[in-house]
Amino acid sequence: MIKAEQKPIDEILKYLNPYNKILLSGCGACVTVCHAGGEKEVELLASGLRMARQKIGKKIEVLEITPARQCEPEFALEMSETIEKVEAVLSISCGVGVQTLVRHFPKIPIFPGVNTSFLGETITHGVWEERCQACGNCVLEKTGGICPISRCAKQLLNGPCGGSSKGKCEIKKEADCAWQLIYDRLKALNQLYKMEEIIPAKRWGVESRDSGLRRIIREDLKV
Amino acid sequence: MPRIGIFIDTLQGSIPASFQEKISDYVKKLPEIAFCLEEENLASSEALSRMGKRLEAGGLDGIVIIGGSPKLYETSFQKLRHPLPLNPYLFAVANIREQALWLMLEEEAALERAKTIISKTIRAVSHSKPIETQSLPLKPDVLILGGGITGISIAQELAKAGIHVFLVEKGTHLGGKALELHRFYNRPLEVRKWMDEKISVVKNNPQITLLTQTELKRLEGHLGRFQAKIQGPDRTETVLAVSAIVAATGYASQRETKGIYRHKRVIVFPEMEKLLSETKGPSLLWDGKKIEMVTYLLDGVNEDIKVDSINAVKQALILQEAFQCQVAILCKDVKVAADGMERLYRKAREKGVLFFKYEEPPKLSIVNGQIQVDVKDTAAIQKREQWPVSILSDFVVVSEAFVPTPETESLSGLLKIHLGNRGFLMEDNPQLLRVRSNRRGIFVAGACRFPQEVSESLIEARAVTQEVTALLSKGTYTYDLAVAEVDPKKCAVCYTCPRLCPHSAITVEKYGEKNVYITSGTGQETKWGAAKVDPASCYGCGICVAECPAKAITLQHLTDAQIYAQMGMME
Amino acid sequence: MKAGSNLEKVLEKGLFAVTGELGPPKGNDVSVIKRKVELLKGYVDAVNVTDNQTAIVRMSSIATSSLLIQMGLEPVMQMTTRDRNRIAIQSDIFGATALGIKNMLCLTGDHHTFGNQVDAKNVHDLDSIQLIDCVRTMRDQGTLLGGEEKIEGEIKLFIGAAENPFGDPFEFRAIRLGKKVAAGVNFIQTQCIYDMNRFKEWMKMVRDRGLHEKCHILAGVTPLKSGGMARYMAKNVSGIIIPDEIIDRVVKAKKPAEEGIKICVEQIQELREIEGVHGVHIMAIEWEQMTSKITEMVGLLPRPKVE
Amino acid sequence: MSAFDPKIVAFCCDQSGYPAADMAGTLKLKLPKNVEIVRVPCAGRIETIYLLKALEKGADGVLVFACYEENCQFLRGNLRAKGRLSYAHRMLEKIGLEKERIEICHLATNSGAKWVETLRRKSEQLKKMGPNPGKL
Repeated sequence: MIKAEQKPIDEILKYLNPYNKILLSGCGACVTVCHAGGEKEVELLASGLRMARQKIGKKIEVLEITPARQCEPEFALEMSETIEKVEAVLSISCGVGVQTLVRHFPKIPIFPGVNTSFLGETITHGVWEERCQACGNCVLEKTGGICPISRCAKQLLNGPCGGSSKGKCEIKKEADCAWQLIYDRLKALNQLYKMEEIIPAKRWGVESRDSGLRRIIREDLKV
Repeated sequence: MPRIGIFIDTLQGSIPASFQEKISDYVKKLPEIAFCLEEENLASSEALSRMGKRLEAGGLDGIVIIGGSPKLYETSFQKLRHPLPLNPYLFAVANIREQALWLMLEEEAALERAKTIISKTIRAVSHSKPIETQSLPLKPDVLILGGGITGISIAQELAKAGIHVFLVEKGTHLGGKALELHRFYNRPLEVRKWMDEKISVVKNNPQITLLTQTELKRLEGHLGRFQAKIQGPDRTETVLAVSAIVAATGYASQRETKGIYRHKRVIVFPEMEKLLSETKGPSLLWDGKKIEMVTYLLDGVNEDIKVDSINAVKQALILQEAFQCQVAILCKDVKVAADGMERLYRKAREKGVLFFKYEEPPKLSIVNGQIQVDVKDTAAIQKREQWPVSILSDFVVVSEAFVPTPETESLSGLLKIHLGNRGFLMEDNPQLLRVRSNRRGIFVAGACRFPQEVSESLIEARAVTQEVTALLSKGTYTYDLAVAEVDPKKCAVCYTCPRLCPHSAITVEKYGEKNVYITSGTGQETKWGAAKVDPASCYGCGICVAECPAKAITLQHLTDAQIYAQMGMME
Repeated sequence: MKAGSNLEKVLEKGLFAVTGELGPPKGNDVSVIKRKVELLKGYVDAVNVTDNQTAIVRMSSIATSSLLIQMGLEPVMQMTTRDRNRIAIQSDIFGATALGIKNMLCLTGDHHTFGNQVDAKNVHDLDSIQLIDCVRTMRDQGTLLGGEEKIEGEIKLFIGAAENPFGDPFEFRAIRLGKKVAAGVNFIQTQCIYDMNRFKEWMKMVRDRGLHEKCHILAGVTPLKSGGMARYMAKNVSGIIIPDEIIDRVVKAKKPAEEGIKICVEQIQELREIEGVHGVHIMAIEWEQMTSKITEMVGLLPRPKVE
Repeated sequence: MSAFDPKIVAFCCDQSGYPAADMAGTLKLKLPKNVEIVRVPCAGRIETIYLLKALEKGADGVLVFACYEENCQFLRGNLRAKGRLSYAHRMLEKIGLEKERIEICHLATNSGAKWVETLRRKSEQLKKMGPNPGKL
């Protein structure tokens, strides 16, 4: 799922400076799971903002809300009554949720409170790691189910670079070399032949993330 | 406006009458107050019956006791076991003695402080809800994992108490590590005979279902409703429904195999036991030659475990007495903290067993086909000086490292119980609850917890037997719902709480019948995956409540509102 | 002949080739290049011109290579996929060949976070193997990558690549070379070799796959300047293995630099004996003056004039 | 004008801090006047928001009395509390409040003197620091 990290509160305070009444909105989905923007974080950030502004003698009123999922229009619209009461919204959902609000509330400034970091998995409690860059053209079949686009610093498609040493990446020494993992796994699955084939240049520009705004349109589902 | 009854307890005069009067005056003016009564010793049974009578009249939302520490009342109420006609969670204590009267220099300050405490307590109790008690039927069925001496003994004892036992052993036969022993250090019997008897009792007891070549594959449920899936010899799987589980899976040993440790004259304890059991004659022969000098080298590994010390002294006595060998025992410390060991140690010294204490590890070398042991003895002489000794030995007996069995880690995962630092299964509290695991209904005993000697395992087996019998004898387990509860609608299924629960009381479940989540508008039932706290397994610590990122968990007897009231920060 | 470069001719004749390395200046000071060219000219068959190596910004490899040609020293233009997408790569190849560059080394490149522009957005549109395939397509098919668009003119390049027998997983390293050969590589320069046993083991795997007959392998060497450098490289540079005895030799030597040169010479002599090694690539980084000394000591001088 | 008397919220774990408070009473040790005692079953129950809310709603300082590390009845409740404190500290630093306003003290049931001493010291420290400028 989406992993995010809260922005430093001093950065948030800077752009909230002109406002005296805001809505702080969390999200009950991904950012709750990674402890960045659930109801708990909403409470904490709200309290911090109030104290910070009290300290500089510029009180701020912070309303709190946490819809189940901020990226669905219905959930966003449910918030409209509350949003109309405030001068600005601080959203600690992912960048998607922020933009859902932006789309539906053209007159109210919406600010992000988290940095949307990556699509990743939980390694242990409190440790998350990137697993997918949503390139739109999955190569996992060729690479033993381990993604070199998200896990190799050079996004190599044809095996490790010369910096792979004892299973680790030379760029981030604490990280496993993705291609060592791929090699080990394909070897265990008796599919090393997959690493002998040359994977041709990836089509980044046509159906991938460098093609401009990507959309999925399902004619069968459209209403 | 809630109606609150007040009892002021003067605690046999430790709250002075003048102070108490001022308190009474203050309390009586408060709008919520239904009545205010004074007692000299509220924890006495007479006072409690008076309280009971007063409460029977009903019409109250809560009671505040103004007096000493709540701990005082909690223990004495429990001791008196006085059934009161009001839910115990509607009581709150305003501790004005320890927290106001005794902690303040001036009476005026103490009075002000007492008033604050009382008003906070009244607020807190107004937020209290009655909490129900539930009970859970407990069938007398227990699963024991491990057919070593600990498991066998527990099975035998539980069967005697009328409890049915599934005794699951992964190997083909019962007995475990104890079968490596020839003699006990503290009883005259031969281990084999003694064990055979015990094993045959277990095999023939109709209360014991013996399952060898069987392993635990999966465990679901909690105390009283464990569902243990086991796999038998021909990969057949069965689900056993049991009320409690005992892990008694023992330990493993690892032999050092590098360098001189490969030499045939360097042996380990079980090999010496075997040699002693197989030799009849007046002298110990090996390769056709008489064994005259045996050196024991202890504390190279297992430094804080006493098993090797016990066995070394035991074997040394046999070697000296029955086979006229000279024995030397090299150690960092002689460990005699076992029943009868002090006596045995003294006897060994009297019989001429030599003891050397070392700090630097002794050196082993091969001299004329024998093993020479060089040690700097630190025991006999003055501090800081070391006395070099060389012992040319026919045998050097060394320790094996005691380690968790290879399955220990996966077992801890299956049972959801903790592993200690060294990878052995961990008890809940080493001082008090040695055989309880962190999960209610799961016990750990014997060497899977810590490598130990047979006699110690037997003591732990007895302790487990008592615990399990006490738990199951009533046929039910009664508990308050003063526990954490998840609101499935708010739960984001992030797995924070199951990961952090110290008692593994939380699982992610599909809510079906109860706690049904209705999708708005459709009226259809949706099975909602959410975390669920098993109330019989929850200890009410509140860790999950504090960590939940969705604020989906409530601690029934200590809600946010009650905490804010205590903080004096309710709006 | 693929491109008719001097390096290609030397190798095709079966002579033991020598290549050197030249790092362009961190600016536009041509005198730096001139000085380095003087140190190398006549002692090597061609010289690699690095492409912003270790992601430190330097004069472009194409421009430097072009200057080298003017100064009479044959360049091997290095090109990384770190900073260019396939549009820039192919455009640069047009330009480079137009300027008379005949050798090209296809690399992925050191990660940009090692360099002096750590906040850069890296490209990695292609990896080194895909780059080889791209150049080969341009040269042999006369089309752009994708195989449809015809190129005006002819691309003549002797295609090289790097390989590191000391990276992991070791067993994959020969397979990876095989992929480069399949993609169309003509010569290979290896990472610097100190662990001779591991290199020989790798060469055996290479020969077992017959790869030494499909491309020329130039063994990489770097003389050690000091004990500190040896220790630093062994500890901190991933993909370089320096055995303890070599570190010891340099550390204990009275004149470490001389000992370093001596070791390097011994290594080249040993490498020459290995079947399938067709040349040596001397990477005397910021120590270019040693290239002549080393080649002389090994007896690789004078360099042949091949027509 | 009365002198500034800092208000402290003292969270007390039922396994250590609360019995220590009782012990302090029994020993008749003298406590600063303005201390609110909150009894919790385990330091693990103390949510980060309680630490912040205490300051926001009027306290000048917060003390968490927890069991010694490795001595938690619930295995790691005290460690969770420590983690939450570090979160609160980070936030206070970023908003320009002194992180010393929130502190954890590890003690045992019999540490009555330590309990009082810690509160006295905190009270003195807060007097020097002045009132919490973040309280509403």
